[in-house]
Amino acid sequence: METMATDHSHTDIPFTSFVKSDGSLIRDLPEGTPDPEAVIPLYRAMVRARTFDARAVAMHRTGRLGTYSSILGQEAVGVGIASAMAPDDVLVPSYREVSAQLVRGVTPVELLLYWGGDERGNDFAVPRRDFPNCITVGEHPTHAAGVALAMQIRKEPRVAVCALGDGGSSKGAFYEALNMAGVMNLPLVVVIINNQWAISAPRAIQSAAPTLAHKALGVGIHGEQVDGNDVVAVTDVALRAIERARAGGGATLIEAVTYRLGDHTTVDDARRYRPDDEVSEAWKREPIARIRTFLADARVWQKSDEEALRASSSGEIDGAAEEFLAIEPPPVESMFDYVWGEMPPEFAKQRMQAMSDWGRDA
Amino acid sequence: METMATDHSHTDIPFTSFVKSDGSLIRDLPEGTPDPEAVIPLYRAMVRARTFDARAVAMHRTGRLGTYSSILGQEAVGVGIASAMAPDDVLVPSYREVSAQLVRGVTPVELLLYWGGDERGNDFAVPRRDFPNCITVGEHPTHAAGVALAMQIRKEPRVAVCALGDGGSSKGAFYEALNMAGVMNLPLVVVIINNQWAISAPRAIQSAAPTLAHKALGVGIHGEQVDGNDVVAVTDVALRAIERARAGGGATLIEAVTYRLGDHTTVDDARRYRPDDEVSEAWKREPIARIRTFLADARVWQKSDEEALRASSSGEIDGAAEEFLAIEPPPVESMFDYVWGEMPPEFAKQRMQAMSDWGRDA
Amino acid sequence: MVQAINLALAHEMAEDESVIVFGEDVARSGGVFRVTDGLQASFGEDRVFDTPIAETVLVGMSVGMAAEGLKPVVEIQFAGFMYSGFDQLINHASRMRNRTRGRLTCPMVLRTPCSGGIKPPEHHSDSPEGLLAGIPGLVTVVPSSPAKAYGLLLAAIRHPDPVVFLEPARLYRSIREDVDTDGVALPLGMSFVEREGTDLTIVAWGTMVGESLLAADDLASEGISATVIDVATISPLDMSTILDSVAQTGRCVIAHEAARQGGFGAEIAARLAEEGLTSLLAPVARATGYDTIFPLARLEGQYMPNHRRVVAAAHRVLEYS
Amino acid sequence: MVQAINLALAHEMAEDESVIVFGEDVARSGGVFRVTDGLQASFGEDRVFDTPIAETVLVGMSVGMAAEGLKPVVEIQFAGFMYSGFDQLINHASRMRNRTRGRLTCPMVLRTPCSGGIKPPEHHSDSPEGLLAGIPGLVTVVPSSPAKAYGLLLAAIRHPDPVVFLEPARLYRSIREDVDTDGVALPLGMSFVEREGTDLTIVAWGTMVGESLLAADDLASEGISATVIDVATISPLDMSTILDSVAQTGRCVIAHEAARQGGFGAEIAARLAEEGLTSLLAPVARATGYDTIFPLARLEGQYMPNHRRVVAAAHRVLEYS
Ligand SMILES: Cc1ncc(C[n+]2csc(CCOP(=O)(O)OP(=O)(O)O)c2C)c(N)n1
Ligand SMILES: Cc1ncc(C[n+]2csc(CCOP(=O)(O)OP(=O)(O)O)c2C)c(N)n1
Ligand SMILES: [Mg+2]
Ligand SMILES: [Mg+2]
Repeated sequence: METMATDHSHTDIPFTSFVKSDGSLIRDLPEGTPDPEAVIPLYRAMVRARTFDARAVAMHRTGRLGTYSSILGQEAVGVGIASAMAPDDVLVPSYREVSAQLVRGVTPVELLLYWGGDERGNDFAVPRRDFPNCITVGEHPTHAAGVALAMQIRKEPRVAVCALGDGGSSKGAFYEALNMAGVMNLPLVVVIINNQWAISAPRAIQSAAPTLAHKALGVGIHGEQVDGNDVVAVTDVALRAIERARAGGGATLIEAVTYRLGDHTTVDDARRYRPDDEVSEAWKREPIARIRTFLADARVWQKSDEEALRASSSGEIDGAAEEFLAIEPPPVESMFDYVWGEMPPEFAKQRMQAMSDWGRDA
Repeated sequence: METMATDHSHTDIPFTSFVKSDGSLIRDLPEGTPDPEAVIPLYRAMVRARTFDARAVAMHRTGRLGTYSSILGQEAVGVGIASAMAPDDVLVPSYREVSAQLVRGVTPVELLLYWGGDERGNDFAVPRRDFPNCITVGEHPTHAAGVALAMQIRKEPRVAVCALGDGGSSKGAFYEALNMAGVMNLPLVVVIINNQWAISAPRAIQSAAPTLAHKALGVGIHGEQVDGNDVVAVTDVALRAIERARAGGGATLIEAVTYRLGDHTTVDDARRYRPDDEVSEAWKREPIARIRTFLADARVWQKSDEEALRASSSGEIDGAAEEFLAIEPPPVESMFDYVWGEMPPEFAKQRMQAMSDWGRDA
Repeated sequence: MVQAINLALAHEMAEDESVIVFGEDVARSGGVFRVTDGLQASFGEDRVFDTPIAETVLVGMSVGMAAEGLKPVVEIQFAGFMYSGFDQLINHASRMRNRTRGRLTCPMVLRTPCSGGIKPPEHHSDSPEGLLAGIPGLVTVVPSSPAKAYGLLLAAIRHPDPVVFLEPARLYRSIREDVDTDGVALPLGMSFVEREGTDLTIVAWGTMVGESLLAADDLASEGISATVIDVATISPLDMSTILDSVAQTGRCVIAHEAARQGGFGAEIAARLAEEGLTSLLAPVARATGYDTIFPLARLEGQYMPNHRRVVAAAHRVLEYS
Repeated sequence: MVQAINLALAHEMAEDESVIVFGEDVARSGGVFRVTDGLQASFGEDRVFDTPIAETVLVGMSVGMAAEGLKPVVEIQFAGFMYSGFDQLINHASRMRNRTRGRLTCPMVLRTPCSGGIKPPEHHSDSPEGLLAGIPGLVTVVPSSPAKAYGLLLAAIRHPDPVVFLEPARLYRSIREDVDTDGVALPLGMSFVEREGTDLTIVAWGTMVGESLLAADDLASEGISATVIDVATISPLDMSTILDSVAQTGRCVIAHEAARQGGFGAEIAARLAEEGLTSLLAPVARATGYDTIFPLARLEGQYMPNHRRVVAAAHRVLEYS
């Protein structure tokens, strides 16, 4: 079993962590979150994300949501990287980034719409430039490279941030994008969220590289590892990488080491391929409890704060679920309305045909 | 300008060389070629390859051969790797490997047929299992990985050897193949023939990695550099890598550092994009003269040996050219005869049609 | 159909030790649809194994394995993830025999679930047989039932050329039928007449075969008698079965789930126009997906052509005079 | 045509600073066909640059740049090397607008030389417009002359959706004509009637437009009058120009260089069969490449359909009664 304690003997890849599983500090808090109060927003965001996540899983069970990929256990990574981004940076996510998307400003209703099978969920009111989820594993680092290049060409102090899984790091598209980022010194941060599993394939199936951050060495960019269950560490590493990129210092590959506590998706059953005790071990390192302990120990977080947070998160997600359920399915012609920027005449005829096929007047 | 003296400061990638440009030895000859006599066959093979190459370029100029990619200056790499292979190993080459192919047993006539635009040139009498040239840059390491896997599954002590260019190392397919080789511990040796140019793109355009051998680090396999103009060094490094692979020690990535002295192909004009003095500098390091000096200094190679070799090489290639020129073009129906293993009936009709289109009886 | 495919794989693996099964999640978990369930336990880790997520090398490696005499049966997890292997399919797998004048060949099978109907996430519902049919040297097969899947997969594995075997995901568990698992292959390159009729010919494959049979039922209740042909092998195409039938019925509907433009129905309609024009009493009609992008789940049902769209097309060709 | 394309690129780069040109060998050397010659000198290294050999990221990066508001014009060195970008073209470039309900779009142009006739090495002669036409949301254009290349490329760069611009390599230097380089675009999605005739309609694109005009000359000398239509935009297809013409002539030959099966001629023939059957006095004939793999140089001339094959097809449709 792949553990959090990666063997670093063969490598000069740095590994960053601040808050241990038991909530104690390994070293002083970093510049980005200099005191415990500064960690509170990160904690709130993780709890909100987990609340959303649990609701989405439950809604799938009762048939009110499509296939959904839970972020349970990975909240710290998404919250950390999104918290380190400026609003007009661009997030290019895979399909397991709701914690980052919520911080970025994507609404729970939009997320539910998308996972409920409605393209309108990708029409984020905020952030307008963020990419929709990439379902084709490992292909989207190329988009992020293009976004970063556009920023560089226009000399804008913006950064593209791409998140993908350990499995995604095996794809040629991932490599081509990182290699391009090295050659062109792009303002790009790519985060491999190594949750130890790619559906049923453990990390060892993906690569013989000692760490996934080693992939940076093959393309000449910075590479480092971070404890992906430590939101303070993720935020710190992401802040530094984004700052470097913004300052013209080029691209960084971050491997965030975490664990997928849930099934791959709501249509998967991980017990078929994954030992239970690996999961229960991993629960001991999950990202939320440690920060609660840390904040409580630092006396900046009371029981009442916790209760208020739970209540407000649930309330928000309850409301969002209700709003989502009230939204009518899109009309059949909406399939046609966004295929082309200028609708070809023949296609317009087919659109009319579809409307009449489904009993709608044109 | 990219020079032979790569900066190794940031790396623990080994670099091997034995024979300097002036023909002197840097250190003792290696096990595979323990004395100067053992180097003679390598020298002969390089001269034979250069003779073929010059003839092919000349035949293109006079319209008797199609587009051809010269190996001028790269003879040592091909000769070295092919000399290190066992007959039933498999070579998976790109389009600039005639020096390796000639050592493997592909005949000059077959090579001329292929470059003359006739698929029959790929039907090597020997070696039957070697792959045809791969024209799609960087895609064939995947084939080599498959060949290696077949050998491994069948527990055969054979090795697949793939050669490609510096440009090819930027392709996702190259990366996926090497990553797979690491995961599966394949008996595979991949040689990047870094001739400093990919058509008009210098090495620096391909990757920010300090050396191309660094790409091994991202996939967890062995990686090393070799002076690609030193046939003794290439043979040595290839022998060791092939031996390791054969013994179950897994895959190796070798970067052979050399220089493309000629144009990219016979339809290219490198003077448009490449400074003349870079080329004349590179001529000082070319692979053949240094070995001639080395052998002469070692008193195992006389002027008469040289003359005899030149004469026999030219004679052989003259004969091959004549034989090639006498071969009739293939008949139109040959386009149809190898598309399918079992010819579909409708397709057979089209074949007949083609024959009648071109005035041939069925 | 899941079980039929599993049995075909197990049969061939037992018969021929050069058959190797691999892909993402096929071994340890037995595949996301459990098609390869139990194969690793039966045949070992050398012959059934999981791979990194890397479709280009999955296809490219198959080319190398096949050239070396193995019979790779690679799974691509969904047809929509096959495209990064297209260079390998087009430039290499399908051309190896021709490039080397038969010295090296490529007897590989690429299995992949295709088509819609299971309300999955994006990119999981593609029907790419039209794209594949444009690749000379590549065989493309779409089974429409468990028995077809069993027999055609056996044939595909035994075939000397590369075969893309498209398995309609929504048929995996929807059709139950008894299958003779006796190791007898069905022929590739042949269409199957599923039902004989006199008034029109419905040509279909994959999911649309079942829909076409339903349509034929509906039409029968109106007194209209339809032939239903399951094309089964898209390429190389068995045009003569279709031409023979249309010579008798004079009318033809082609049903496929892919978008109309660039769908393989175009080729069949074109061939009918070229070689069957004398028989045609009415224009050929195509009942297909719209020329849009396959939608997310909420509109899936409205995108996919179903038996009612086939019936409507049948009425169009029947009413023509 | 090389110069016309170069001028169109230079014009758009001067007009619109969001236009960015990149690809393998396009900058320092000005392209292997010298199509982009001088652009880097004129517009700088930020807007014209060479890249690693990595077609997947070339296309994927274009998607990202376009979403951010630039207009990437990426060159793929030959059409046969485009396939490793197919996942990006199919799943991403062509779907971005639809997936995001128009929030992000993909106004990119992928230029690439296509088709045979220059006796190059393997994989350098593909005509993939049939594959591309099966991708909804993707525009595919094939110019047939310098003037068309100039005007259509301007339109492609200004277009809001991704465009694959296939440049027949053998036309790069074979046709000389004066081109108005006044920055006026030709319309996308419209076919051009190159010659009006009464006895039959020849539908072609790319290299086959010239061959079809030669064929029309030959036919004229026999007293047969042919309309020649240059389809120009393969997708979205302008079917009405073709239907209108066939309504008058009653006979149609479709000429393209790609293999017949899966070629785009199938779609046009199918549409004619569906919508033009009443007008058709004879079966539609296709004059195409054979359903084989494009051969190496020695057989190139026998593979490629030429004006004689078009004339032969014309005779077939004319002799039918
Ligand atoms: C190109 C591609 N191949 C296969 C799949 C099917 N698939 C979906 S998720 C997944 C595993 C991805 O694992 P990883 O990258 O580690 O991300 P995680 O799901 O663990 O977040 C696979 C194989 C896909 N979506 N895209
Ligand atoms: C996939 C692909 N892209 C582009 C090309 C066009 N092309 C042919 S050779 C070449 C340069 C290759 O450079 P390198 O890999 O260094 O090999 P070299 O020619 O120097 O031996 C390019 C871009 C190709 N053949 N295949
Ligand atoms: Mg994972
Ligand atoms: Mg090179």
